[in-house]
Amino acid sequence: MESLTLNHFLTLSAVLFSLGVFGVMTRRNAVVVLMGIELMLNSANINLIAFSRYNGNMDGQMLAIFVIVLAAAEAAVALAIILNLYSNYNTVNLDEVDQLKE
Amino acid sequence: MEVAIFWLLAVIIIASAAATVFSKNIIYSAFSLLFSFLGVAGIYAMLSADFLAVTQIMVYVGGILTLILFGVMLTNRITMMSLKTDVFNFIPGLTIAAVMLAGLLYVIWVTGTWASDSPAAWDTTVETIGTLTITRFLLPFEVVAILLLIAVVGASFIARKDKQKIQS
Amino acid sequence: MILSALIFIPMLAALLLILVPKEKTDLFRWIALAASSIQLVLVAFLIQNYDQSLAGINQAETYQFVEKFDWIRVSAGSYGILEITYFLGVDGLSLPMLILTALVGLIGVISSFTIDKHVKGYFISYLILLSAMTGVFVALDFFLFYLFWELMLIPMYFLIGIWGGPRREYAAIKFFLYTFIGSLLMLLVIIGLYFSYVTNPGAAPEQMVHSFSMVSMMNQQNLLPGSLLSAEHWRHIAFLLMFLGFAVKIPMFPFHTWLPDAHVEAPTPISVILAGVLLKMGTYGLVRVMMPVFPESWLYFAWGIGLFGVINILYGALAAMGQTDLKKLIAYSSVSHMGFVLLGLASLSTEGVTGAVYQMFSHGLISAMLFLAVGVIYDRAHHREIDGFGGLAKQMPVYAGWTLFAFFASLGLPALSGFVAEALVFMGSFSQPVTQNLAIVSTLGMLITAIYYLWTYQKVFTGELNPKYAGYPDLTGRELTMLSVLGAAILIAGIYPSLLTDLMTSSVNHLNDLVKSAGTASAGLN
Amino acid sequence: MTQETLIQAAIAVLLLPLVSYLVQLAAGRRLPRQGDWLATGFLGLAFVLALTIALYFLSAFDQTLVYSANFQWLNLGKDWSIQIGLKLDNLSAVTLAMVTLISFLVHLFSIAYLHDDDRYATYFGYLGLFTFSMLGIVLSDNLFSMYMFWELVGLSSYLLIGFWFHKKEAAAASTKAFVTNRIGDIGMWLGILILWSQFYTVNLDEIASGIQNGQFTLSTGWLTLGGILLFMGAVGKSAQFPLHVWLPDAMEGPTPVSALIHAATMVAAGVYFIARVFIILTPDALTVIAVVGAFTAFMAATMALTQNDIKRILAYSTVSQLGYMIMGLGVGAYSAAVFHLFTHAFFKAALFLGSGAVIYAMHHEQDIREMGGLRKKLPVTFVTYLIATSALAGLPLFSGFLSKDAIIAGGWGWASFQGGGWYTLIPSLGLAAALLTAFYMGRQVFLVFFGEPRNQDKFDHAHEVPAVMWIPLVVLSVLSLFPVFSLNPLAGDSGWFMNLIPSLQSVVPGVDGAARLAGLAELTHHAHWTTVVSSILMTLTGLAIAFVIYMKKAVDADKLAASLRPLYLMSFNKWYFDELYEVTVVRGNIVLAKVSAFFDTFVIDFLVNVTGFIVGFFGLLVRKFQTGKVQSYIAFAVIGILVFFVLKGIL
Repeated sequence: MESLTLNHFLTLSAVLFSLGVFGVMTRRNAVVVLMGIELMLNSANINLIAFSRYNGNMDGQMLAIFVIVLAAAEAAVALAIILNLYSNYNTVNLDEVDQLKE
Repeated sequence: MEVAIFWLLAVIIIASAAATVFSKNIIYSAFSLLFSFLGVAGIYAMLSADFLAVTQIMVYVGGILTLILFGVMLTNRITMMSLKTDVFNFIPGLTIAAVMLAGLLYVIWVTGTWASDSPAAWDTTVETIGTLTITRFLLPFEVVAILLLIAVVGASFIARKDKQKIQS
Repeated sequence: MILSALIFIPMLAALLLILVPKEKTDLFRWIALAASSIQLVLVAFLIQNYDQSLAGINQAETYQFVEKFDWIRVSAGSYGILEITYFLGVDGLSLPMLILTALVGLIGVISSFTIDKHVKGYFISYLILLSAMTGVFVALDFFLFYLFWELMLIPMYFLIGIWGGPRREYAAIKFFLYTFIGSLLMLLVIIGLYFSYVTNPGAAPEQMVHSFSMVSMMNQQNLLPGSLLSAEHWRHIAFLLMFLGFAVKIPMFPFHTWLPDAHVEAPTPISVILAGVLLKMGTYGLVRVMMPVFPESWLYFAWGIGLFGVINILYGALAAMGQTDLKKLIAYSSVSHMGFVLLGLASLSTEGVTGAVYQMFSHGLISAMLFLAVGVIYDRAHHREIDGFGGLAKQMPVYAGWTLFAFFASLGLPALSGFVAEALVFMGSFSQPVTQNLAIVSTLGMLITAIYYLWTYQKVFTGELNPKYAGYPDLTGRELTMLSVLGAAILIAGIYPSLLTDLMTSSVNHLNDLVKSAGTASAGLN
Repeated sequence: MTQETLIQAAIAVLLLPLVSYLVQLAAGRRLPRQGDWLATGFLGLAFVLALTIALYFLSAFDQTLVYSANFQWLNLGKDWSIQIGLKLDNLSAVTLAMVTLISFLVHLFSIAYLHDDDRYATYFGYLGLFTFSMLGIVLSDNLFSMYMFWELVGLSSYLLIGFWFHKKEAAAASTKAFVTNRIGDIGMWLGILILWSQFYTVNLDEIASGIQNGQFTLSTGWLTLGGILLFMGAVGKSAQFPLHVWLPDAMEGPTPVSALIHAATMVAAGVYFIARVFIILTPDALTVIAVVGAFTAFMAATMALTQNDIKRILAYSTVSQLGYMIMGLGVGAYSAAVFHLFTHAFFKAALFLGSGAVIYAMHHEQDIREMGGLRKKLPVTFVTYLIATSALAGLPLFSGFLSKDAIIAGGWGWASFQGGGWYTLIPSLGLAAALLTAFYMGRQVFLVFFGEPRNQDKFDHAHEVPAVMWIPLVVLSVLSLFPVFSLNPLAGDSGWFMNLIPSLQSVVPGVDGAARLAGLAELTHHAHWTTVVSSILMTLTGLAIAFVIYMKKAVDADKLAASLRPLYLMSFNKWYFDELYEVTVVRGNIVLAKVSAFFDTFVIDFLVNVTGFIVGFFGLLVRKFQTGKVQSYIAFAVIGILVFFVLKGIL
């Protein structure tokens, strides 16, 4: 068995990202969509850290920290929006919320 | 050994992520997401990002996931409503995701030109990160801090029940 | 700082108006009047201190009252240094336009005294419009120029769309979209120019300063070798795109149809501004930008430009003859008269270009007067159907006299400014082989113009008085003031044109030489 | 008198009428008597000054005496500039006196004629403007200011013809006059442009010397074209065929205005202008001018035969007489033509003012069939009218004979100089017109002043006009007598006028000007006596026919008309020119205008709106993608990114 290369991590991250994209695009429930977004952010972080590790440069890790912080902020705001949505529309199914069309 | 751990973690991450995305029950989704997050934390540790691994567990598992669960609870009354949620646009979504994956893999394996040698691992990154945070990345750090504050205030403002609406 | 003052005094007045409570309608009027009077005084000061011997055009050091500050300066690595400057200046081409703007702007304020709907918003928009127009005429940095150019659109949109006639929304949107598309094309070329010119040719790539300064773009040695606009065909394409942007504003056939609609719907003072100043921005763009920046393309397309000028003249005049609405008639006559500007500029002779600039000035005054005159009768009768009047000269002799004055000024009667301009354009275009044939055809315009104005006068003012209009009062003092001020200006400009031509002669000659020499230089290269 | 004094006096003469105009317009209504005394006084002063100038030139009697002054009107920083100035020579000096005199008399006449008009003050203002414009043409030493004043003449004629604008016909006539003139002006302007583009000067003397020195680089054909184009201006102003149609309609203006237009100001301007540019006209251009002039003289005379409006007859006679002058210039009889301009000015002013007096006395009746026997009621008018008619008809002992005879003699001389043949048609047409002139003038006088009153009621109320009206008539009729111009009643060329203003020598390259001048003079001299005899014969024949028909009633006029019905109708309907123009030019113009307006709204604007709709349609199409569902937006974003990367990979 050969040793690990950068490509292994990148592949993992790619698969994770694609799963996230799929989730975001196909799920009705806004909360699950949010989960998909978190998956995508995680995959991005994997990339950042992997590059950081293989280039011997800390900048990637720093960036990953900021991504995590932003993810937290994003999750908080997004959930607040979902709650608001729920109280206004009584649903969190995104296909029923299409006021943006007008 | 290392390789084996990697594959194990990879299987955990991908399987639980798939479960999150494909599961019909929202509670299952949330819990499989937990495993996914933990797996990613393991990957971080493997990449000698110990600080980040811990942060990942604390923030994602301890914070974000809890938030999500709250979201699930508050928006799906278990007693009244099915927790099941279905999938729509399955085929187009799958196609796009597949094309995307193919594209990414193509880039990674065929056109990627980055070095794949592995320099020596860091012992611990906490001290370096601490130094960098208050030196080179001070401004982004401050900005992010403010952003977080704004997000907290904004989130509570948005989620707040409209008093007038309650009255009416 | 006088130019900045000139630009921003109306804007400051607009800010002041925001603070004034909505009910004090008189206060709005007087503040606007004061702002625009100050502008006129400042312009008088400019004329007083203007040195006629300095040419301007492509020599930054011979512009006068220059204000130049770095605004944005970014180092972009191998792209060089990106620079935007706050660069204002006056030369012989912009000074006549400033006089026109200040004068017509003031008349417009006086004419706006009758507006009684949302007075506050009206005057704020009006003052911003005034600022933007002034800015266009003094900006020497392309970025600034474009900024003012676009800034002008917004208040204009509201002024037509809120205070206009029954189809105001249609007209406002048409006006906005048309000019906006034009200015987008312009923006495209501006960016192309920006990356193709540097102010310090020969410097190392990192040290090259890309600037929006028009003046540096007028000097072809600043062209970056190998850049997009150093290729001749790209220059021609860029020229045409930008020309289109200005052509919409002139407006040149076939892009003129927004003008009649806008005029018909706009309230009187806005029509005055629109015809008096706004249209001149298009032709000002031609002399300020197109001719010095693209001299070889100008020479290449000169005949075509002249041809469109002639089409404007004849087609506009014929279309004017076919109108039944007074305002539309005058709008089409504007189309016709702006054709003379194109023809004069295409001739590239001293007389022709002087005539063109003179026509810009003179048409500004004359069309302002015409629209005021139409406004007078519209205020009383609330319609503008040419066939619906008759015999008004009996009832309103003073008004009839001033209208006849305006009509004759517009049809090019000697001793009035329109004649000087048209005569110079004819002289210039006839003496140049390129445009000689066009000049001959365009003289027919003189005839058609005479026919439609005199027919209109005949239908509206002569014959037996239509009893519906008995009892209409003649001109009020305010109306008489506006008409007589403009009339006096037209008369003075017509009797002794040297007053104005002396201001612009050195610039016009320099511009001419610049275009011609660049044309021969590029011919030598090929 | 020094040169400065003369120039200053000339400027004063020029500006006095303008001052009168401005004063009348600004304050006329508030002045006592609405300022008529002021306007008339200004003109009187101008006349005195002009007469002084003219007398100075007369006393010097030097054919080459020229005073001029100019200033720089426009300098565009090149090696040329537009200089505007005035030139005093024998021609302009005497014309100045003539114009101011007639204008002064017209002012005087108008005091009574328009005394109860609403816009009395404005009227005098307009007269001032009209005189000012004409004086400007007379004094100009350059084409540019001449053109400017030329157009101002158009403006003032517009104002005065349409003075009674509440009459529809007056308003239409004024428009017609201005527009018709504009057609001619365009030609003139193009002619000026041709000269300008060659010499970069508008000064007439400089142009002439430029042509003489061969600086005209284009072919002679261009010079001929330029000359014909300049002539077009005169065709418009002097009402030559084919632009003569405005003049009869211009009779809608007040009668004194007609006198001013027809005698001194407007129509004279065309002839004066051709006289000014005479030396640069090529022989070909002159031939065209001669043909147009002769044809106009004849055509207008035939039109005058059957008119019944007293003023219209005079109007056509003016057109006809102007044709003579133009023909005279065309055949090279320069001084004869200018001479005719003068004599005609006096007797035609007398005729118009006389007809005004008749109309005034008859309470605005203009139809000569309603008049008759008026010689008893209006003795002064009758005598003066008779003198002026005799001058117009070309009877010996009157001024008209001298000048008309000189022109026809010039015509014969020119015809034989050109080699006879078809060229003799020109003087023949002139002779024929002389016969017709005698006939229609005879008809008019017999119908108006002789015979029995045909409208007893109006006749009874008629009475002699007041002094301010008949004094001008007397002055003008005295000036229509032969001794004023020449002591020999049969030869104008022995008089002072034709010696003061001799014929000019052409400067056109390729033409031996001196030889041409001498040849023409020689041949004209030969033709003199035959012309005298033949033209007297023609005039007497014409008068005799009129006498037989309208005095003796030996032949019934109506029956004669019926037997020559096609010819009668042709004449009565003015050769159907108005109808022809109405159908072609006017209708064509309106149709073109309507088509343009239609095209603009329904084609160009339609295309603009279609563009809008197309964009809107795409908008609708694209709107389908705007489902409002967040996820589809994300899908599109992802697709976009993918496409971008694929393209990036391919390229």
